Amino acid sequence: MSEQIINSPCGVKGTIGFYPGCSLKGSSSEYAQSVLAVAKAFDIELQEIQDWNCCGSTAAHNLNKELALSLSARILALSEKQGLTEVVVPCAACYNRLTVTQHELNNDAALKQRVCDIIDMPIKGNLQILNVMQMIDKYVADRLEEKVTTPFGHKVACYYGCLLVRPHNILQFDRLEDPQSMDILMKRSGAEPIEWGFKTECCGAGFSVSRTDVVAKLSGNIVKDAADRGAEAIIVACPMCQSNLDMRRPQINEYLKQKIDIPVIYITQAIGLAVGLSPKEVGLQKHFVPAQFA
Amino acid sequence: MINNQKSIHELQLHTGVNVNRCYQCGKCTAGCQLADEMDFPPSMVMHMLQTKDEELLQQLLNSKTIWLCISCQNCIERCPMSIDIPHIMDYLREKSAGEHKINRQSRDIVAFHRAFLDSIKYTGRLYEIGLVAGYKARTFHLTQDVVLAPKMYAKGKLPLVPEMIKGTRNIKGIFRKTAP
Amino acid sequence: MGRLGGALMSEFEPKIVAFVCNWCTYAGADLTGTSRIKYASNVKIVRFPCTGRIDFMLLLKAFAEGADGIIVSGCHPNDCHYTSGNFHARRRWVIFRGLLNFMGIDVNRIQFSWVSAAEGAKWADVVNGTVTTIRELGPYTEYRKAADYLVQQDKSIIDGQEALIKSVSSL
Amino acid sequence: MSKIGVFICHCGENISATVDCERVAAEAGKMDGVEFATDYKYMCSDPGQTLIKNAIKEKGLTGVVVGACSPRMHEPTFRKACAEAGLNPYLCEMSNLREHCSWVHEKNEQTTEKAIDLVKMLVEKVKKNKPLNAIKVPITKKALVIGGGIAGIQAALDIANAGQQVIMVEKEPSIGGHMSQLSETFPTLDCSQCILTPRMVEVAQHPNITLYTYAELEHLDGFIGNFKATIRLKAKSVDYKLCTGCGACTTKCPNKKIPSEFNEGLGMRTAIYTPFPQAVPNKPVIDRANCTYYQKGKCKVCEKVCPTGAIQYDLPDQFITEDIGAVVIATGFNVLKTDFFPEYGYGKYADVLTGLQFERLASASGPTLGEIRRPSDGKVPKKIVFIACSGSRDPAKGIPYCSKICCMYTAKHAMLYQHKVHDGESYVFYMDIRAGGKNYEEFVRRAIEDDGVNYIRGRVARIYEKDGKYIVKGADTLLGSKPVEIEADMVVLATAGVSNPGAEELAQKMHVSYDAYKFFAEAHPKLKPVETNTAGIFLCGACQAPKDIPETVGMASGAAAKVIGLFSNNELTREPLIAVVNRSAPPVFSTCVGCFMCQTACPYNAIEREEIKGRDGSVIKTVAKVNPGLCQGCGTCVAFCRSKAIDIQGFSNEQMFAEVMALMNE
Ligand SMILES: Cc1cc2nc3c(=O)[nH]c(=O)nc-3n(C[C@H](O)[C@H](O)[C@H](O)COP(=O)(O)OP(=O)(O)OC[C@H]3O[C@@H](n4cnc5c(N)ncnc54)[C@H](O)[C@@H]3O)c2cc1C
Ligand SMILES: Cc1cc2nc3c(=O)[nH]c(=O)nc-3n(C[C@H](O)[C@H](O)[C@H](O)COP(=O)(O)OP(=O)(O)OC[C@H]3O[C@@H](n4cnc5c(N)ncnc54)[C@H](O)[C@@H]3O)c2cc1C
Ligand code: SF4
Ligand code: SF4
Ligand code: SF4
Ligand code: SF4
Ligand code: SF4
Ligand code: SF4
Ligand code: SF4
Ligand code: SF4
Repeated sequence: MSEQIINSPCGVKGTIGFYPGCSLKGSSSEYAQSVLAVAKAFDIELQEIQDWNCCGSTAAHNLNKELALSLSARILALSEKQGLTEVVVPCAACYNRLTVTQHELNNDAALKQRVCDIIDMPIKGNLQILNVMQMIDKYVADRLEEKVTTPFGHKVACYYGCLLVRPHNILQFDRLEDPQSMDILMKRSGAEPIEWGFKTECCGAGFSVSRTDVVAKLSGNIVKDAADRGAEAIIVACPMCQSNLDMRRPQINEYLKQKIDIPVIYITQAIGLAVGLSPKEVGLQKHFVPAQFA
Repeated sequence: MINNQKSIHELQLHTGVNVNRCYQCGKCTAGCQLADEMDFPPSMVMHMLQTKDEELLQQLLNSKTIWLCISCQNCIERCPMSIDIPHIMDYLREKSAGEHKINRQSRDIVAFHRAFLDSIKYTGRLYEIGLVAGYKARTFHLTQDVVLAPKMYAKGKLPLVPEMIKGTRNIKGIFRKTAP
Repeated sequence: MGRLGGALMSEFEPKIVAFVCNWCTYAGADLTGTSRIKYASNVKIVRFPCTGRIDFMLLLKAFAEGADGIIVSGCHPNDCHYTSGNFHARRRWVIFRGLLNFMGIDVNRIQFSWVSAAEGAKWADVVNGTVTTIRELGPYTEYRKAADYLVQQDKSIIDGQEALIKSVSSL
Repeated sequence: MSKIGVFICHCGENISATVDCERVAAEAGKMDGVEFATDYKYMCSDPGQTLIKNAIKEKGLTGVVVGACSPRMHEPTFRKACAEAGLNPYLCEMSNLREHCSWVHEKNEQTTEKAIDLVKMLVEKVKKNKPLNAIKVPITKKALVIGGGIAGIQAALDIANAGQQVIMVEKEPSIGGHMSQLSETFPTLDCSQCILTPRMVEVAQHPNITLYTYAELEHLDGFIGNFKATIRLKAKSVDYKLCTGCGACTTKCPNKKIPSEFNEGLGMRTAIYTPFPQAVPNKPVIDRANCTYYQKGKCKVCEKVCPTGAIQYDLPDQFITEDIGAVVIATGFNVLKTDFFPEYGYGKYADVLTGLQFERLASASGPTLGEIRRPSDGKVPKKIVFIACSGSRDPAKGIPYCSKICCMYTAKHAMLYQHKVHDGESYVFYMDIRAGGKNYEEFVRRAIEDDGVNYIRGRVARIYEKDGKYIVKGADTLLGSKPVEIEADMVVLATAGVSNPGAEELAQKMHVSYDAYKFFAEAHPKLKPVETNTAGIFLCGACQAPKDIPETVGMASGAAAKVIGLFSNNELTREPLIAVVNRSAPPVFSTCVGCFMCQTACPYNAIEREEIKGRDGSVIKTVAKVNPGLCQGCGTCVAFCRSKAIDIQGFSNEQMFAEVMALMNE
């Protein structure tokens, strides 16, 4: 059902914008599905940005800075044009790109002018860009506990990755090295977050295809530490993290010479389950490493 | 040793980073997850730039390092001098690509980025099958991930038809205007 | 303009006053002497306890009286004998420069410098440099501007004082 | 009508070789107000001075200008000569014809012209000079020493041994400071307590020292020689006159789980406590915030067990005031805790310690009696990592400066560890080893060469805990920046030395300056290291910047010498070249408008507020007043005053204007 909403760009009405980004349309559709399902459960209406384009991700960033800025800027401009003041961006990579772009444009008038010329649209630059945690914090958190019907009673390793929390001076995520916001939300959903050492280490991000060996190693270290410390699930808020830790599990296991079957799920899936949504409603069946919670 | 004052000056102009502020503590390297894979770990990159030696700069433009850096920002976040290494890496990558000095062994990475951008250029969004196809065409890694795609498709993770946005002209314009 | 009468620009010998602090530049100029370094004799030094003491009305006074250029020199930043006098002087200079501009006096007629007690040679350079600069600028002829401004200032001080006395005596 | 005498010196040939001295004297003679002018070969010689003295007497001179060398050289000479002839010395000025004229110009007409101008300037100035009298300030010969660490102890003992009275104020229940917490001290490894405790006792017993512990400075008024200090004696809840220090109360107090400050939280203390066994004074105080009786109204166990009835729960804070002649600030420093550094674990790992905590572990009087054991499980660590520069030289998360002592104590720690745990492995991550000091480099070399401490050049990126071990991720920059990972049992951070939390407030109370890091500022970084820029207030030890014991002690003796020097006179004589606010009688006519621009400008806080009252006692206006004890005569206030109400004696507006005008009028 949520699939449909995404596919019809103006299918939802609301004051809060929604930028799914490419991953959520493809390899991470279950993330989109669970975000929308949780939003619905809490009566948050999201409005998809019309005619949005890809933010360019690491590829543009690595090869052509101006292109990277412009692609992201177009999204900001479209949102503004649509009269939005707030946009939820569940993908950590997109969230990072959009926030950093807005920050850079706001701090360099000449650059802003140049980019506006390139995209052929004006930009004010006062959009509130929210990641999923911030959305939940802002619109759900105070109602969360009362809504929890089936507490997510598992030991979880909250994995933040890098794109969500860095650069700190721009993103202002709660605290360096040992962030807490996801842990707090998971605790409120009935889970038991563990202390562990890899909360913000990188998973290998964009190397998923081109340097699978690197991903296997970096993600492997993360998965191993979580599993060693008895976590029953790794909670993520980024499609890249999810696919690296989940889809690359065969390579990871090969690297670790050990079979680890800890599932990797999105925070919105965990919260969705806690507030009574079915595994199917949050797309749990779509993961490669089976995720079943009694 | 060819003195390279000018290039370093240019680097500083573009990135705003004064390489001389780095006091070679090595903390960036210690925290960089890719340091093991790199031919020059980040703190070494900083020192190579500090020498102002043209030859070392060329080595950097030719290095694996710049393509291995994933911009995870760990280094700058921990650097006692707040030196923006990721920004320097961005700059070096762009320069390396611009001067056609991309490291041989790193071409896969670049190929992937290019395939990615192609997809955006024509459809406005990332078309994952297209991406993989493009990547394979560029790298001849024809069999890589053959098992993954059908599984992804089965799980509803791979739309077979690319989604075209309406503003593709606008997007093409962006690509044209930012072409190096 | 009596004092300029007939003087050709080429042989113009500027009159320069140097307002210096006792601890650094005055001592530095002493060292220039002890080291027997020669410099132009157009400059006459007025000794102040600190550059912080230098009231800019005095600089205007010097212009009004016919100086062509002025040097203000004291201790290097952080070396002030009185810890912060030279900072205050700097800060006031910014405001004063605005005033100079406003009055149409070329700010280059005032040279600011730091000369420490050990910089005898530097003092000679500062003097010679200033003499050259002022020579290029030519004689200062608009001294009425400075003079008028001073008269006006004096008047406002006197007015203020009278008003004050009046208000107090009415108590 | 002025009668000025002008005396032109040849200085042998020094002046006369380029300046026509006779002509200068002749021209001076024609100047308005000049009564007498002459030239002479050596003015500063006896006959030269006599010449001046005679002229003063014979011609009834009202002012003297000596055209000779720099006033920085002979102004005192000639002023003294004038005074001997009955002329107020401040009516004598010097014109610098040598350094500023004859030595720097060629022999020609212009040089002589310049000399004439220079003389004229001073003649015009001296006409406006006023007789001034040196300021005499009485001195109270009693010093206040704030802080009872080794700095304060040394300063107090030196002053007291010179026969002067000292009041020492220490905010903790015992004196001793950080040195009392140390185990052994570099570079000789002698036991800290052994060398410190005798001095602590000496302070307590010295007839010239009054010790107030658990006390703080509340207020400081006045100026050099004449301060008034108000001291708050915090309520100890124990009457020290009755208490014998038997310790019955501290053993019986049921409230035993309070982290001990002295042991840096590695041990516990009771609510009524003496900080450590050798404390001076060795009598307890009740920590009211943690005492059951004060918090919940019940307990009083200590009162019951006290054999002398010394416990007094309702003693309030007391205030005393003391007249003081000089102050020595010796409030020391502090070290950062481990919790400011996110990548090293935010203070959540029990076995990641600060250097001071390690000192307590290594100290024979510490919580483990000197055995190195992990606070978490009491095990002896087999692998230990020391991290230098933790927060130092780190503008991003800590402080930009080098803390100076940590290289040395880290070497000491590693050495002590190796001495105590023979099969242990120790690693030091460092950036540079700063061991500048007598026998310091040798000390560090010993740690490396003889004790086998592994020094790795590189900074640690992060620490995380895994299976009871601490994974320390660093890099070896001498091996081409190779990443290094060590599984340590214990990590010791050489955390940055910083100023005391209360330093800023204390500085403001005393009107002394402090630097950007809230360390007290010395008056001159090289030549006045123990003075502050407030006359009569001195400083020593780590309150000025982190420093080790030898340097602290040297500085403390220096500060003491300054105090003793000051106290060696009954009166303080000061140059009268200070600022005054015009207060022409009646004072209401002062042109001061009370804007207090001068107050913001004065670097010495010498400007005070004075209320001018009418006949009926009502305040007519508030004007500025210069405290002659504090004013140093910089004149900054003068330049700031828009209504020309404040002026500086000896460099008054009138004098300076006269000088400038003389120069230009032809
Ligand atoms: C881990 C470590 C190891 C060290 N090892 C060595 C070593 O081996 N050898 C060596 O030479 N040096 C060593 N040092 C340095 C040494 O500790 C200092 O040099 C010394 O303690 C400085 O003495 P101080 O009196 O200036 O300051 P402190 O020792 O800090 O004493 C200051 C005193 O003033 C008191 N005080 C503070 N504020 C006030 C106030 N407002 N009113 C009243 N009293 C106040 C404090 O309570 C304290 O008693 C080490 C330092 C550390 C941190
Ligand atoms: C190259 C260099 C650069 C420096 N730069 C700085 C700097 O920038 N900042 C800084 O703070 N410090 C600096 N210093 C250090 C500084 O010079 C010393 O700290 C300082 O000079 C020490 O002063 P002193 O009086 O102890 O010794 P000295 O300056 O050596 O004076 C000793 C005096 O005693 C006399 N004397 C010796 N033996 C006898 C005797 N038997 N009888 C009578 N008289 C005797 C000598 O002739 C001499 O006049 C520098 C040192 C050097 C070498
Ligand atoms: S962490 Fe910063 S200062 Fe240290 S080596 Fe790296 S870039 Fe240089
Ligand atoms: S941004 Fe690049 S260089 Fe820095 S830590 Fe990450 S991968 Fe390493
Ligand atoms: S008074 Fe000065 S100038 Fe004259 S002889 Fe003495 S030293 Fe020389
Ligand atoms: S009254 Fe307070 S100090 Fe005394 S024994 Fe009880 S808790 Fe301890
Ligand atoms: S029991 Fe009484 S006498 Fe003994 S130490 Fe305690 S207060 Fe002092
Ligand atoms: S003394 Fe050594 S450890 Fe301490 S801050 Fe300086 S260099 Fe670092
Ligand atoms: S002396 Fe001058 S500056 Fe100071 S308060 Fe009075 S009028 Fe203001
Ligand atoms: S002369 Fe200087 S020290 Fe004296 S009151 Fe004025 S500003 Fe303060």
